Amino acid sequence: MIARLRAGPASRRAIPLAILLAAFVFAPFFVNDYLLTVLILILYFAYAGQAWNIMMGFAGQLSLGHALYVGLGSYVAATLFTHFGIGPWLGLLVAIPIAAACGAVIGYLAFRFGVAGVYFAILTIAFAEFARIGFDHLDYVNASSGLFLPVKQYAHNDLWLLRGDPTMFYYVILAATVFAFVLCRQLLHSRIGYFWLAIREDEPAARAAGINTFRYKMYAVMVSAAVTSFAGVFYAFFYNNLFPEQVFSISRSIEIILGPIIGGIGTLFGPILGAFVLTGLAETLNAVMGAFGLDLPGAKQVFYGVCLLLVVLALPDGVWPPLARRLGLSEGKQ
Amino acid sequence: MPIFEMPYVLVGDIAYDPATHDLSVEVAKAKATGAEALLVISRLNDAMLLTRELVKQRWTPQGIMSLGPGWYEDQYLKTLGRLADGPISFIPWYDPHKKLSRMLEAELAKTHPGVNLNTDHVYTFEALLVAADAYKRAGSSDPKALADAIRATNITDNASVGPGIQFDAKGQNDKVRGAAVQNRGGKLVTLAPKQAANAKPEWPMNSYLGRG
Amino acid sequence: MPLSVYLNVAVGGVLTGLVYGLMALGLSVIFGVVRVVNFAHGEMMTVAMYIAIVTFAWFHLDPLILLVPIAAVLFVFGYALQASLINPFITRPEHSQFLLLVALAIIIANTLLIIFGPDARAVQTAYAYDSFQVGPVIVDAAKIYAGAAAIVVTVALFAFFRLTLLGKAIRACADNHTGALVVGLDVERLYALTFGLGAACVGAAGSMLVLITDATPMVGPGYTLLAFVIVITGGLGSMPGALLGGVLIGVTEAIAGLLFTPSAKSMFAFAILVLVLLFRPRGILGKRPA
Amino acid sequence: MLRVENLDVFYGDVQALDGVSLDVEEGAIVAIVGANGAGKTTLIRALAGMQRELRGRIVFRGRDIAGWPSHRVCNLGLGQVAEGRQVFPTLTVAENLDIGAMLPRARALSARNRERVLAMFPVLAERSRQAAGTLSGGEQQMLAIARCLMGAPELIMFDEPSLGLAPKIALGMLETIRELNGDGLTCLLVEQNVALSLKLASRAYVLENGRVTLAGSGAELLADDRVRSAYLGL
Repeated sequence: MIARLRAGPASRRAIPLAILLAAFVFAPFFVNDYLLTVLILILYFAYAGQAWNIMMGFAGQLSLGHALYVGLGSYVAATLFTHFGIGPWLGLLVAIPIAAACGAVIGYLAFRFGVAGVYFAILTIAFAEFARIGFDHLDYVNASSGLFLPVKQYAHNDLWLLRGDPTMFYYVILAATVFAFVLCRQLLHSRIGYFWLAIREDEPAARAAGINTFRYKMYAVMVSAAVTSFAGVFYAFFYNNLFPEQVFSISRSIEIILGPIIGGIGTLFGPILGAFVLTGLAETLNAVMGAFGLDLPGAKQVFYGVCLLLVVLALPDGVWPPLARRLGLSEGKQ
Repeated sequence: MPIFEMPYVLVGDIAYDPATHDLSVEVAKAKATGAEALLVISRLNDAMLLTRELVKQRWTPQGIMSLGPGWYEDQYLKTLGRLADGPISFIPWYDPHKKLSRMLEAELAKTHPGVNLNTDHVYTFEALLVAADAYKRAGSSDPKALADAIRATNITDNASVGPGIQFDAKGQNDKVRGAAVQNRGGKLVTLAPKQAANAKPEWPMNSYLGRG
Repeated sequence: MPLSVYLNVAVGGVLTGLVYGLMALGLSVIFGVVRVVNFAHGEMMTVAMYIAIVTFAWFHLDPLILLVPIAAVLFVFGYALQASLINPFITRPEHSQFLLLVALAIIIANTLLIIFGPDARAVQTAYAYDSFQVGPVIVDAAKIYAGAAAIVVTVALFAFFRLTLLGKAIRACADNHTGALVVGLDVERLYALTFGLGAACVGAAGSMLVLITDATPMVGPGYTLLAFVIVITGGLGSMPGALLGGVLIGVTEAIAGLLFTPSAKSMFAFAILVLVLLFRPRGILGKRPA
Repeated sequence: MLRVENLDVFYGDVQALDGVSLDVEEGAIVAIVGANGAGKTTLIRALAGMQRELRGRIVFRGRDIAGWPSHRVCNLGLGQVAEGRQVFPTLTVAENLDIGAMLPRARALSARNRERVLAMFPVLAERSRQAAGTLSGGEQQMLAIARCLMGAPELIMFDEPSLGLAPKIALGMLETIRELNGDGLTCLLVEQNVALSLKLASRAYVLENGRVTLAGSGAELLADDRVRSAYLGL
């Protein structure tokens, strides 16, 4: 199986992947501000979706509360910045262990006490909600009034402090997405990745085969949480304002999850494709409805919901696996 | 909680979740403090929920003073009927004695009967007034001339409370004054400032019991 | 604070908790039998609330009378939903079901938004502002009616599952899916029936809830979450567990709101959920899997 | 009464049954013999409408029921006593029997059938208010048979009825099958106790790797060397 994965379509995938990457690298030279913002949004969801996919797609642990890690990342980095002037990259070094530790606490409580499946999923929501209300009362981060990052006109882009124009943010999130892709690929093709897949497919069997399923599930949660926390750091510095009501809300978690599910759970490319499909769909709907003068509140979301419904009915495994088969780019047996 | 030099004691401070559907605990807690008056900051839905709970828990404070939206909105007055009477809102408002205010009231009554004139209407109207006035003085639609004209605005014949419309260096209209407005019989009467007042405050407010 | 305040708040918490419990019961019944988590639960209840509001506005019918027809409407809705969309998803993985129901939830909530707009709506019954005074305790009349109706509906449902052949057949499906196929039960139809019954619970709860609170098109997710918390606390799949969970959460939130700041009261509901999951992962009255 | 022609069943890429054909005459006891994994349970599941991805014909009482859902198959009179008994553990014994009689064909006969099965298995009458999950293995097997009989079947498929039972009780179980057959019920029997089932059977089939490799009367197969060495250890 290892041989098939490595020698199989991987090399054939390299060329289209390189073309795609080149297209992304040069995109800012050809698009207007609006499209650039959309691309940033797509890459943001692609990144967060990949992070979530590590936990669900690889190790089979359904988290419906990933907004928790986004929120922690953004609040930690933003607090360090506003209170102590510490920049986002150092902030990330603090955010990662905090997010991973929170993931570890949730994982420990769930996996030690036999909370699994639906129960585990709802436990993750509960923790995200807990954080939402908690931060709503934390005066140190301005509670429900929200935390604002100082916005000034910058003469030039400051990558170290992550202050600057959208093009800079675009390249940052692009680099992060590529990083996440490479990380996921390495993880999936390593020992830990095989153990995760074994757990996802049949946990009792994996345990019977001598895999310490508790430990590897813990790894999955912690890695996923740590990777997700950067999405939060980026969010804080890109949008410059944080409200517990928004960053920790269930709808944030759902937004993160939809992409990988639509794209194809457990695949490497699915989360990225899913982010494209979803954000592209939402923006296209915006444009179309705008063009027809239909700005009825809710109408766009109804169409969006119908599209989701059609995708899940027509493509139970997501968009990517059948597309990959057709293009001869399958990721091998996973 | 900041402490101000006030001849009143703040007996309690209750924060609630704006997403909540039930404010019975909040009202029970407020009632238990034995407070004489209620100072509220809430939105429309919460204002209605709070009022309903006050009625159900049979507590009429001497007064309800609102520092936010909700309590004076038409939807509040319409939904609650006679139970809407009593609360006093401290908000930007129009001066009912001014000529323009009376004209606006009359016009609104003709085109949209049953709708009370409020700050949104008046401010929208005054924005148009400022624009029209600036255009007249600038004598052209040249952006720079218009902007200069707007900066030089000095309108005394307006509708909102205060001496008129004039902008300071930051572009704020510093002539605007706040007002106190009380709900009475589905209408809004102005209690303060003195020159805009068209009614005396009803204090303490009528008990909710027996209003039906 | 005087004891009567605690008593007042606790009684209110119990009554509201009963209505929430009824709503959660629907979720519990559906999961217990069909093994699908209804992520559109809150949205289905919002539909029920709006039906009650509109019918009241047009015909001035009391929501307590409307309870039966609204439950029936939601039953048909739930039955059709299961028979058409959800049955093919029974054997699909959880995330696939999740996506299906989230899509449904988005469609329902935003359709309501298009029709009714974002403003809160309520019904103004003759007794909307009534309350009863018993000694030091003042109880909201609407809450008493709603709580009583929740008990009646739950007892009726309980009787249905214990006494009727159809109810026993549904329990049999939940008990042993293979066994149900072996004896020739029409499992898909029974699933649809179950989803219909779960939806009817939500319908009944929704038509009672408009007595207590307002509706906006976007309240759904909050209620879905509340239903999750309640059923997992009480024990997913246990009928008395849902009511018990509802009351427990209702009272906890009320008392926590009184003792601490009310804005953080739902944190205590989550705290209870976490504690229950840790010490009794199947809920207070839940059974361990065989 | 039941005729199977060229039945193929696939699980994904794996073929579990390959061109299986067999005949069950009215009033007969037909035994299916084979090693574990030969496809016996798959065959029963396919006949019962619980495995519906298949090719070929399954004709029962003149109708091709291939691909029918199980509830329609059962209602035509093709009953099943499944492997592992499959009782409803939290329902009482009486409720289990109620469920058995829910088939439209059996509803009107419910009271009479209940009397019959309780007379046959008096222990079930004693335990009628007890949860089925608390019964012993033998009692659960009786309940499974009784529940099946409540559906007024004309042919019952037994899948490993004596599995996991003490030898004496297992013998009793096979005796029960013989009695039922004596009352006119047609039986299709899959049983680990090959010797006994061949003695009971009027006709038998040997299933190997999803194919029928041998067929004949029970006595013929008992005498067959291949059967004797492979399944009887002689």
